[in-house]
Amino acid sequence: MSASPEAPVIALEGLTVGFGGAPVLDGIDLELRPREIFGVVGETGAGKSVLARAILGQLPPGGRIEAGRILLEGRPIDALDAPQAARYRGGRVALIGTNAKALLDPVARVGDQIGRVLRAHGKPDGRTDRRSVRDRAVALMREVGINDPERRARAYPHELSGGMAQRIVIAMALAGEPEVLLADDATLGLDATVQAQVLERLVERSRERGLSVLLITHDLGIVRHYCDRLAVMRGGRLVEVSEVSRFMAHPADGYSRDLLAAARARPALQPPRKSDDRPPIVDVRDLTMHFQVPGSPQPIRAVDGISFSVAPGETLALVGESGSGKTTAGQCLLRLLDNTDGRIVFDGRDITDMKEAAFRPLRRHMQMVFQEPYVALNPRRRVRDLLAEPLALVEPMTGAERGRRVAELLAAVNLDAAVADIRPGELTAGEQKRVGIARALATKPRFVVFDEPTTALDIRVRAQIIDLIRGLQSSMNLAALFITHDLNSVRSLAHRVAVMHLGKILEQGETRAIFESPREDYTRKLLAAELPIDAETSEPASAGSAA
Amino acid sequence: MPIREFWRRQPRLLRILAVRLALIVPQMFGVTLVAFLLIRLLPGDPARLILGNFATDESIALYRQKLGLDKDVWTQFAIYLDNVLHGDLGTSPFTSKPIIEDLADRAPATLELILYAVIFTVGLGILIAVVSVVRRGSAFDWGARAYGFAAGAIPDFWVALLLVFFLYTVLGWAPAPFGRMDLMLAPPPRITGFLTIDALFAGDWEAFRSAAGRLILPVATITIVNAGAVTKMTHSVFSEIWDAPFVAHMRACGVPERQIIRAALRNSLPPIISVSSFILGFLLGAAVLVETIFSWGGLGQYAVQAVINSDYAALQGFVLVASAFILIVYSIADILYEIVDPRIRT
Amino acid sequence: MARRSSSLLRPGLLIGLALLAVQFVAIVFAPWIAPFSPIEANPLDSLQPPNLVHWLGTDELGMDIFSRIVFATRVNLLIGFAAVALSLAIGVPVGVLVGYYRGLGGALVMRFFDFIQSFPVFVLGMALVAVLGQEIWSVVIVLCMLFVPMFARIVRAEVLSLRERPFIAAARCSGANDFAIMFRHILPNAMTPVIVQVSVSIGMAILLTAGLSFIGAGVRLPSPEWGLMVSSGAQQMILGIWWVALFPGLAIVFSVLSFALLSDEAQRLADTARRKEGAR
Amino acid sequence: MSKLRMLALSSALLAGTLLPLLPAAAQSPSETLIVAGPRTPESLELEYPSTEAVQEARKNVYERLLAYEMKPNEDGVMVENFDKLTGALAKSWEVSPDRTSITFHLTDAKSHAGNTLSADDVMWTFERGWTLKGTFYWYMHQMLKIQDFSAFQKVDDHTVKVTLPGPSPLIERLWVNSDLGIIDATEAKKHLTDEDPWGTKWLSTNTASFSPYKVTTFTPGREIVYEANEAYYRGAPTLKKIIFREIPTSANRVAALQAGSIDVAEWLLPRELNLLEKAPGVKVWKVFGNYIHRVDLTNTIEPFTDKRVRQALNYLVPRDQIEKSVYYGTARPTKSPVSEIYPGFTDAFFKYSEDVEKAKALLAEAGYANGFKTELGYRTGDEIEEQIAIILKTSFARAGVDLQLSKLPSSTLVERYTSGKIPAYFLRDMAIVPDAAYVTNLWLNSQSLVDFSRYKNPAVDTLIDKNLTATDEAARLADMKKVQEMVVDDAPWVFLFNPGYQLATRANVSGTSWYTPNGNAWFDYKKN
Repeated sequence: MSASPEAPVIALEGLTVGFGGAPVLDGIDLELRPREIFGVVGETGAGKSVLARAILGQLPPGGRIEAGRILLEGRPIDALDAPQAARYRGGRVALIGTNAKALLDPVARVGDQIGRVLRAHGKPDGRTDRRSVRDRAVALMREVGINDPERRARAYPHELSGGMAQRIVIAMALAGEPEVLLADDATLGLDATVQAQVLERLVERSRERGLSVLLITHDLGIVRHYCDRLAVMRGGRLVEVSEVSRFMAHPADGYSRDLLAAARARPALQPPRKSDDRPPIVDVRDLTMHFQVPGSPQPIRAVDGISFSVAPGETLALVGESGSGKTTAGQCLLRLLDNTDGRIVFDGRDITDMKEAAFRPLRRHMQMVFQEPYVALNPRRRVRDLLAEPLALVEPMTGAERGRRVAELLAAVNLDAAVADIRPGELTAGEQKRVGIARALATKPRFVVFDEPTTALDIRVRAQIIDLIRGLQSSMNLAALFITHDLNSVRSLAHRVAVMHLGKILEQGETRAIFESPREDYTRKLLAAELPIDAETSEPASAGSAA
Repeated sequence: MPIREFWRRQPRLLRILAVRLALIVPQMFGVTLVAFLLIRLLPGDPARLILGNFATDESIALYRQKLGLDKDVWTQFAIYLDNVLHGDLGTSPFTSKPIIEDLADRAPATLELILYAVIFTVGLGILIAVVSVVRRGSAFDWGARAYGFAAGAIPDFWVALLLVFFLYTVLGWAPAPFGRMDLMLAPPPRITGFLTIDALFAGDWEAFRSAAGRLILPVATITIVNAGAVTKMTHSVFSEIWDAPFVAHMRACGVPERQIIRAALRNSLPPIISVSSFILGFLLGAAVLVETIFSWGGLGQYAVQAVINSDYAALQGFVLVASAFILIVYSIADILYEIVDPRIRT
Repeated sequence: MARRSSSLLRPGLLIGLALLAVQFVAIVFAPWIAPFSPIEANPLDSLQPPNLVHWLGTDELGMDIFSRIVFATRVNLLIGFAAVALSLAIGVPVGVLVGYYRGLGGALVMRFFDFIQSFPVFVLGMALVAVLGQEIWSVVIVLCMLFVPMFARIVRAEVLSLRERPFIAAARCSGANDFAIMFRHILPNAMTPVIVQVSVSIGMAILLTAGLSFIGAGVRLPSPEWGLMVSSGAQQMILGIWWVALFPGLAIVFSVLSFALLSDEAQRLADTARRKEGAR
Repeated sequence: MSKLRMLALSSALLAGTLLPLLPAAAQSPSETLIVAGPRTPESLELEYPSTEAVQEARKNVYERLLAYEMKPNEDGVMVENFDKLTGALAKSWEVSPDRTSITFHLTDAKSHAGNTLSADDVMWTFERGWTLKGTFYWYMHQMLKIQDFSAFQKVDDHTVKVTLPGPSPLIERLWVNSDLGIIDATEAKKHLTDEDPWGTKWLSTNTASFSPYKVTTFTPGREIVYEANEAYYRGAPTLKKIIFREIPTSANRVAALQAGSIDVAEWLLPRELNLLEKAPGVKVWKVFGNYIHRVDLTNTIEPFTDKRVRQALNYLVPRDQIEKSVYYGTARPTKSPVSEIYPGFTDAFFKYSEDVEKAKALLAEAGYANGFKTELGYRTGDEIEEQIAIILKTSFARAGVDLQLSKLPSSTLVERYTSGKIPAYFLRDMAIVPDAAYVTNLWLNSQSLVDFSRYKNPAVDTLIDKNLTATDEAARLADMKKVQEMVVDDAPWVFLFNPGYQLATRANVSGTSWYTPNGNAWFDYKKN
């Protein structure tokens, strides 16, 4: 995979972009060569997205190119004449953005949306009659791997899955027959299995059509799998530009090394817990949760008869992709939802039909860490109040006691005591997670549901949170239900794993058993969709080495 | 559940219509009941009022009996409901005519006024909002926002007076501000009740000119005052959509600006439909002031007269018709809303 | 966009505050500012155009228009504030309850609100004033009939979306009961649009009061009230006597405008705060 | 943005075609008269309570049996000569010497429907009125004391006789009233139903009489159109069509008249009339008619139970000021309960000039040295009353009387004063029959239904009762002077004004006339 010697399609020379304050892009030099797939990696806030928009000449409001220039085949893009400029966006350089559903016009049929782009660029062959445009749109949809494209073309975006929507966006990008594709975190938020399929298809089409692709991502695994060259971005600068293979072997920059190490980290699997004869603290039998949806004859079977139990001190991981019903199951357990059927027994007491008032005293023993840290914290209240609230469940306390306890909690999750006086909006995502964890642990519960504690976090923060949870768990001897789709965190936290798919538990067992010899196809697919950094390298020793 | 199955199988439009229509019946019943009870609270004894000064207590009692005022409230309501179902809203002692006839006679005046007014209000409001969002930060944008503010602060009756003063009294440009048509002209034969349309049907160009001319000031009044609200609402909806990722994405795909505006407008349609229907319903009541100033002779003035006269039956009739009208408008808006927004499922 | 709107509306805010200050001065110092009694008829001086003695002229009873406008500030703002305060006190809790407990009762309350709100405003006003008598408090009650559903609706809409937010579930996990959830967790988060609406509503109240007075269902003569004053000059406008209706109308416009401008500022602050809260 | 441009273009086009042509108002043909008034008649039914608008309609669509001869007043308006009765539908009549019966000999009149007047029409009209127990019944029973329908007799096809149980001074004059118009029974009977044996429903919105006009379009609240009866027995009307439009705002009627889009404007404010008198192309006609505008004091509510309080208020009225500023000289102060144009009127006893000190003294005497608080009601939409109310508020305050002004819908006001629940309220009323005993009986006899002020003075009652049946005219006039003296001193009302009756027309309209019900008879009018 050597670099092509040809002249670059796109070249950035000292590109500096600012929004009035410090530059967001700071003197970027970059060359995108014909037919190469070029990865750009970096953590949140590194300026990756702004880079893509700048190339497209479509900076967010307030943004301005302060220095440097962007060249398309050697000519600055701001020197393009009007017809050329009109052709530039979508016709020569096309963007594939994040969160495809938001990129589609919600009230137009997807086929027509592709048609709009075709018409705008006079493709194919300048023919804009209804029929040929539609045929071409359907052909594009087939090309990006959509089954039954004739029917799907008449669908509205809300009727499509995330992966499907992403494919439509790719089709729209290909519609103008551009030479350059900018893929800005195009698969963020998609399930791992879908992500793999979409990326696969994208790269395949690009190679086929001989396109240059700028693949922006925060996932080194993706870069490792699909890119020829890569750049590492941090704080608006490129810290390293390199061939992928050379980078994997010898990252030159310290920051790059950190990133790579965090990504490589493959923690040791938790050993199975020693079984004792204590009864399980939580025992769930045939838990079922159906939602009635207006306009649909069938209820949504979010949770469809699952059974599991958690022993004292044990961690069970509930693994599955989005929509599999994991979160719903967790909420039923804590009686935030009224399950349709099945029994839930906590500490020997059947809590299934308990009235809220009767159940409230039990809440101090079972708590939950919510998925989205930000939305699970009341934005109007200070951290102090948020942490003090559950304390009322324990026993009446004086103000001073409460203050002391809050301070203890903050210390336990490694947060500064000053955090007590601010509101959640002023915290970083990682800090918010920690507050959420502290809040759940305030009453010293015996059982905690962790709902996706590591999603939407940068890789290094993720590792810290996992360490924290692991430490707390062992020090408090917590039983936990760990809901996640992040297999790495499962490896490091769970004693046992239950794999959920479409509301059902496909298989459950000890972590090692599931990871090493899965019985179900679905489980295998799930495991395979991880894009490990070192999957194809021959260094077997790396697993667990960074733990 | 076979019924539910059958239901699901019906086309979406049919389901939307059926649900809406089914809702209207209990709503109208509620409206009838509440209006009936509220109106009972009004002071003034209609019998005494109708019979006048020379009425003896005996004749008043007789009249009350005739009107059913001596029975208990629920019996009265039952009788009233029965009459309403037979299309009988009673007879107004102040026009000596069946109320339903009076209302039918006056409704076109009000409808003609407010329909034109809504068309202009919404049209102008959207136009201003779209241009000001597309040309963000321009002088037009600035002016449009200032207008959006100021318009909401101006009392409509005052605008009407100013228009009359400047355009009629001072400049003499506008036609006389009383009535729907020149008093000397014979109105065209009634087909729709809309003078402008009937005049066209009749080919009476002069009548059309007069009727259209008389509409200018009241329609301008309502438009000036209410277009600001439409502008403000459309502005906020449209500018949010204008900032939405999909608009940026269309632009990134090189779709021409005009198409983007059209798509964004299409996305803004649901709230615009709601607000238009709201304004239409609101105007039915709010146009009272404008009607009064321009001696329009519509439903609003009729209702005001009914209150002043303690004309229970007429007021009740008005409430029913007005509520039915508003319900129908809102229902149509809801139906349109659901049709234009494919995300709503019924 | 945020930057732009702030730079655009800063002067607006200043104007709004200035207008508001003028009104408060008028309220407090009316007897010292107004050169004439606002309620004494002086018929021999009737319908004088603006001149050095009567700065804004006199009405058909010879009452000094300037003095009446100044005194009317008290009446109009009193009605506006009272109506909005009362509506808040009723509408907000009702909205929270109806939004939080979605049951038949709530649905009925909402349908009743629908009815009230779809009822032609001025006819309702006239009918109510006829029942209650022509008093300031009757007007306040009419306005409440309109505003209570409005505030309740706004709060309810917020509550409906807030009650599904995870932090409510989290609060429940932390042992909060319904009351605490409604009034400690949901309500503070639901108040932003209400606060924005408050200022608009005061303006609306002033407009509606004026409209009610205009058709004769407002405060009673000779109380100085802007709408009543416009109404008394309305007839003569067509005959060229413009000053009687013009000036009180301007007073209405400026007063309502000041509250609209404040409300916009509140909206802007709320948007900024929301963006800040929303920023991760 | 092509659509937007289209919109702008089309609206500009529309405005372009409309605007230049707008102000040109069409001229009405010379045989059509366009009249604007504040209110269309509520009903055409004879038994409907007589509002001003109803009276005017009746004047045109019903023909009575007798009439007064007409004479011009100083302004050139034809008014009734109360001294000379003349025949109408009755071409002649005889009253028995003891004044207990009257015999009508009917003229040959044709109705709108082409039917000829006969005694049957008269008898059916009488029977109908008697049965419906409304206005007709009130006149016959209360005023003429008739107890039984047998009092009305058909003598032959052209003669009808009415016999009274006793003598009455009013035996002839009552028949002048339009309320007692004769219905074309042949036509009316075609529209009877079982539920409605007297055709009240049909006759509320339709006309059947021997009158100069019939109503062809009746849309109360908007317009009423009269068309001429070409076979009218006094000759075909010159104006073939009268279009009466409701324009509630008086200033709009003024503007319309000035613009020439109407020929006649009724019920204008004095200020507007004052303005119009100077305007070209417009003529203002004035009559000091029979209206009395007053503040009724409910004599049974404290403190108006005390005569001194009532007198004090009368001393507080700034009549000069009101006359100048509200009425612009079109009104005269009322100085007696009897209309100044009626026989027997005297102002000799009126003593209430504006005198604050006297008022204060009287109030102090009555125990209200510091004044008192009371309520004054007036009708929604009546600007004159509103203006006077505010002036009274200011002037009464000089003696510490605090008036709370209540603007009330007429229904509420009527209900409150008929039940005696409002201390003070405005009343503008007229008595149609030009007879002092009739007038005072109406308002001041404690037995009367319309003695709304609940005034009761046994001496007054006795004198009125006596003169309702006495037939010696000279003695009656002397008695009525005594009644006026007592009433003025008792001050049951705050005496205000006779506002007169005015009409503004285009200059080419002539033939204006005035009758006691204050409604215009379009038969008299011409347009050049």
